[in-house]
Amino acid sequence: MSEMSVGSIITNVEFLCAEEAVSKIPNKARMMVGGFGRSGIPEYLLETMIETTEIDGLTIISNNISEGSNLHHLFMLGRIKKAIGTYYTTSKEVVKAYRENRIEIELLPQGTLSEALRLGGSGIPAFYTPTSAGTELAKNKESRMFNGREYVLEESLTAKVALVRAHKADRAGNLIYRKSARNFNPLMAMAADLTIVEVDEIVEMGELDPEQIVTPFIFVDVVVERGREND
Amino acid sequence: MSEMSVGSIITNVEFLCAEEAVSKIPNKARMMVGGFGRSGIPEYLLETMIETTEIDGLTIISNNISEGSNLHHLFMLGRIKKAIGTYYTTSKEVVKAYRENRIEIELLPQGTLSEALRLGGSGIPAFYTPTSAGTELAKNKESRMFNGREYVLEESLTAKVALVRAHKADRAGNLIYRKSARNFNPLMAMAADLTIVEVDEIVEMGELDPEQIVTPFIFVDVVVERGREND
Amino acid sequence: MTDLTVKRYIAWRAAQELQAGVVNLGIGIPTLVADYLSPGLVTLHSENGILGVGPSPVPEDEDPDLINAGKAPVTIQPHSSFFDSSLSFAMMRGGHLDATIIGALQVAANGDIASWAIPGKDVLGVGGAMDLVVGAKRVIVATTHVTPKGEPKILSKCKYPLTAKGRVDTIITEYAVFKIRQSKLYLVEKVEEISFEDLNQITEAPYEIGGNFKTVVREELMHALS
Amino acid sequence: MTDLTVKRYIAWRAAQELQAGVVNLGIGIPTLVADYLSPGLVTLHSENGILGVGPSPVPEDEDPDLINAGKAPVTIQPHSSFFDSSLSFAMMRGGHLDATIIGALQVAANGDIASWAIPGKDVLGVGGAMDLVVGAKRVIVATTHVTPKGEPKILSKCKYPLTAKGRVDTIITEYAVFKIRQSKLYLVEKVEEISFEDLNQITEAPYEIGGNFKTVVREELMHALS
Repeated sequence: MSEMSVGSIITNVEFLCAEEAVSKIPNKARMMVGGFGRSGIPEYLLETMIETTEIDGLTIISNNISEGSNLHHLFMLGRIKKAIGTYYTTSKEVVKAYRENRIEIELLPQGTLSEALRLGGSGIPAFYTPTSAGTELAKNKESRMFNGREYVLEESLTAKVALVRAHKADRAGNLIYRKSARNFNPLMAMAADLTIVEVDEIVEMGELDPEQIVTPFIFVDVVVERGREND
Repeated sequence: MSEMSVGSIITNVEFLCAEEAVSKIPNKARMMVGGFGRSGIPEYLLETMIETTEIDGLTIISNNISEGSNLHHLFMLGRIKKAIGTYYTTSKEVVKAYRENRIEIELLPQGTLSEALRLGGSGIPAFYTPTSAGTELAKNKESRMFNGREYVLEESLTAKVALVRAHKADRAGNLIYRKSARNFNPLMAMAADLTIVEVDEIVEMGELDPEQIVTPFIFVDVVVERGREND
Repeated sequence: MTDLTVKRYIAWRAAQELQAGVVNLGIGIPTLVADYLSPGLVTLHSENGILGVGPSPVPEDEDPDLINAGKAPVTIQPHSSFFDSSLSFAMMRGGHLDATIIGALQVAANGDIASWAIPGKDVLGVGGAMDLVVGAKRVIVATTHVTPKGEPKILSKCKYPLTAKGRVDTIITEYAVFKIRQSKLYLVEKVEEISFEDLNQITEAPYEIGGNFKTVVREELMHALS
Repeated sequence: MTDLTVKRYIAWRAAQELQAGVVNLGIGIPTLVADYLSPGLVTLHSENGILGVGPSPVPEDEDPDLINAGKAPVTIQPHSSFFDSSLSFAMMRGGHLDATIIGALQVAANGDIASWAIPGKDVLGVGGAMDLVVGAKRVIVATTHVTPKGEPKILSKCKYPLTAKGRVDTIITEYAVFKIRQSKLYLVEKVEEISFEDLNQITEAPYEIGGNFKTVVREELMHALS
């Protein structure tokens, strides 16, 4: 292999406008959505999806469905069939929909969710965790003793699509995040067949420190710059 | 809580000279040692341990025992009783010692080793991996089908001590690494009761970018600056 | 004593349990603990990926990308780091946190804790509580002694769904401090303002008097506090 | 044909299988593949924690902290990143690598591969081979057709301990290219320099002729290569 200039490197990552990106999401998809609270949610992708597609029947894997977010908007439009996450109590509308059987909810402890995502992206299908052992959440789950302590068998999570919020991408598709907006985003990026990322800014290759890249481009499929009509 | 100046923050991390640091290692300890090839090995800590202690009967968890390293020196002194790792074929002396029953060896696939370390430090005692399923390495291990594919149950790894090589530490004990010397080091830092780290340089708090810290100080017990007699 | 004064006393008393180390504070009374911790000696962990949480910012410095687990804007400190949720819960589950201070609906004499669900109500939120309680080296429950309706919260057995079994180390209320050792409850501190008779009335769980038992005068402590 | 020429031909032919994507190259012949990959279109992964491995440095630029999985000094590229071994193997095991090109001691018609141990000898090294073979989207074996002693390596069943079961997609030797589909071996390319009779003699495994079978002239290809 010979030395090459920056411009001559091309990866499999696509750089698209939001509308093109979300058009790749299949209907009734199982889809991961990053974010904790209102921080690190891919709002621009969700907004574009709401406005430009008719996708519904979604299964959403996300820590919660925050009121005021576009994920909540998507839910209010009746386009979410099932939610897998840790905390839905804060949205009265989600609680109401659950009582009226309009949404199915699968509740996981937050540490189980985060590890299930990371291991889902790592080819590990299941793991034992001490969390929830002996509680109602483990009622229908296998458990097993290791060194005299009880652990619950949890299956890892994968999905067709992940919508991810990052801070910057380089032209290869490498990602860095910003402060506590990182949360579940790098884990979901690893765990989906189609990882679509929204970023504040796209920079040239070489501008991100190789020691500092959090998500190497191998986990990324599509990058969208926020508010950019086309690339 | 009020605003505070840099100097007023104190963590539980100790800053010691190498001799004080290695004096904390118990005899016959189960000990992790970072490094891949000759890169990222805590050579200074190992050298100090060889010269200033009589610790022996060690169980070493390390990818390999590289010829020319102080870990190999420790082995040649007969102070390693058992080795858990992935690749020992490159050292004729290790192979010879194994044949003469002078060392016990437990062989793991490298991906199993790395995940067992990370999960060992994460409170997950066991996990299923596709790696080695149907091979001799899985002969005495449980296996189980998930979605029609066979997976092997592997137990995670923890240890009394980890000797870790990093590039820089700040005065809180946060760590960054250098290039491919990172390898197993951040994983081992998480997985031991006593994590002793050797660094090229200790910097003030605030000098490491909070986005760039690879090992937060919570995983670190002792930091030693290479070649520094005392602190 | 106002509700807030009670809460502040409990928070202050809980803070006295922590000399140094890394702590995760739950929502409610535990959030107030931050105000009373030794500055610079205790580092706060937030499960959404921050080690070294600083105080609340002035409004003009608020950053939507810098919030704590309670979704409130925070700041960072010179030794802070950011990481993903997986590493954050590795810290918790892996036993790396020195302590957590959390609220509870019910605590049992054997260390069981119930803090996330009420029987008969929909259970739609668990968050990070289970990992926190299962993983922290020391679980300190900071709670009012009884519910708003006056029902005991310290019980011989939890009636609500458990968060974790046998993990509570210390219980701190406005009237007392209990330690749990080998699944047994010990009273180690009582405020002079309550009699043993009254304390027994609001404490359903049986307890023994701990070896280092002492009585404190809450009014004096609160005076020093304000 | 010298040994090196044979090896270079195999490496060149293997490189033709890869138009773009991320690839991990094993030790031996696969290492040579790097010389023939489309510049800029294929990114190399190294299991010790590098994505975007560049060419060997000039001696004065060697850095002991920048080596590949074969422990040789390397360089990085403008899109490179460093990470720990756990994330590196997550890439492999999690199915994120487009392909791996590796050597083998034996390959079976059903896609089984044996590459790490010989019966009767001490088994003291496995490294990352098992994770690589189990995880890469496509496993391409690049090997001489027979052992140095002239024994067939493409067998109806592996006799040596397996690295993984049923994972091989393509086999490339100096004489032929085979594809494995639904546990069956198909010959898709043969060099004109060997007759079917001779090929059958050194190929213990039964095979069928693939739909797109073609014959190539190795001498011509090698001429273009040099």
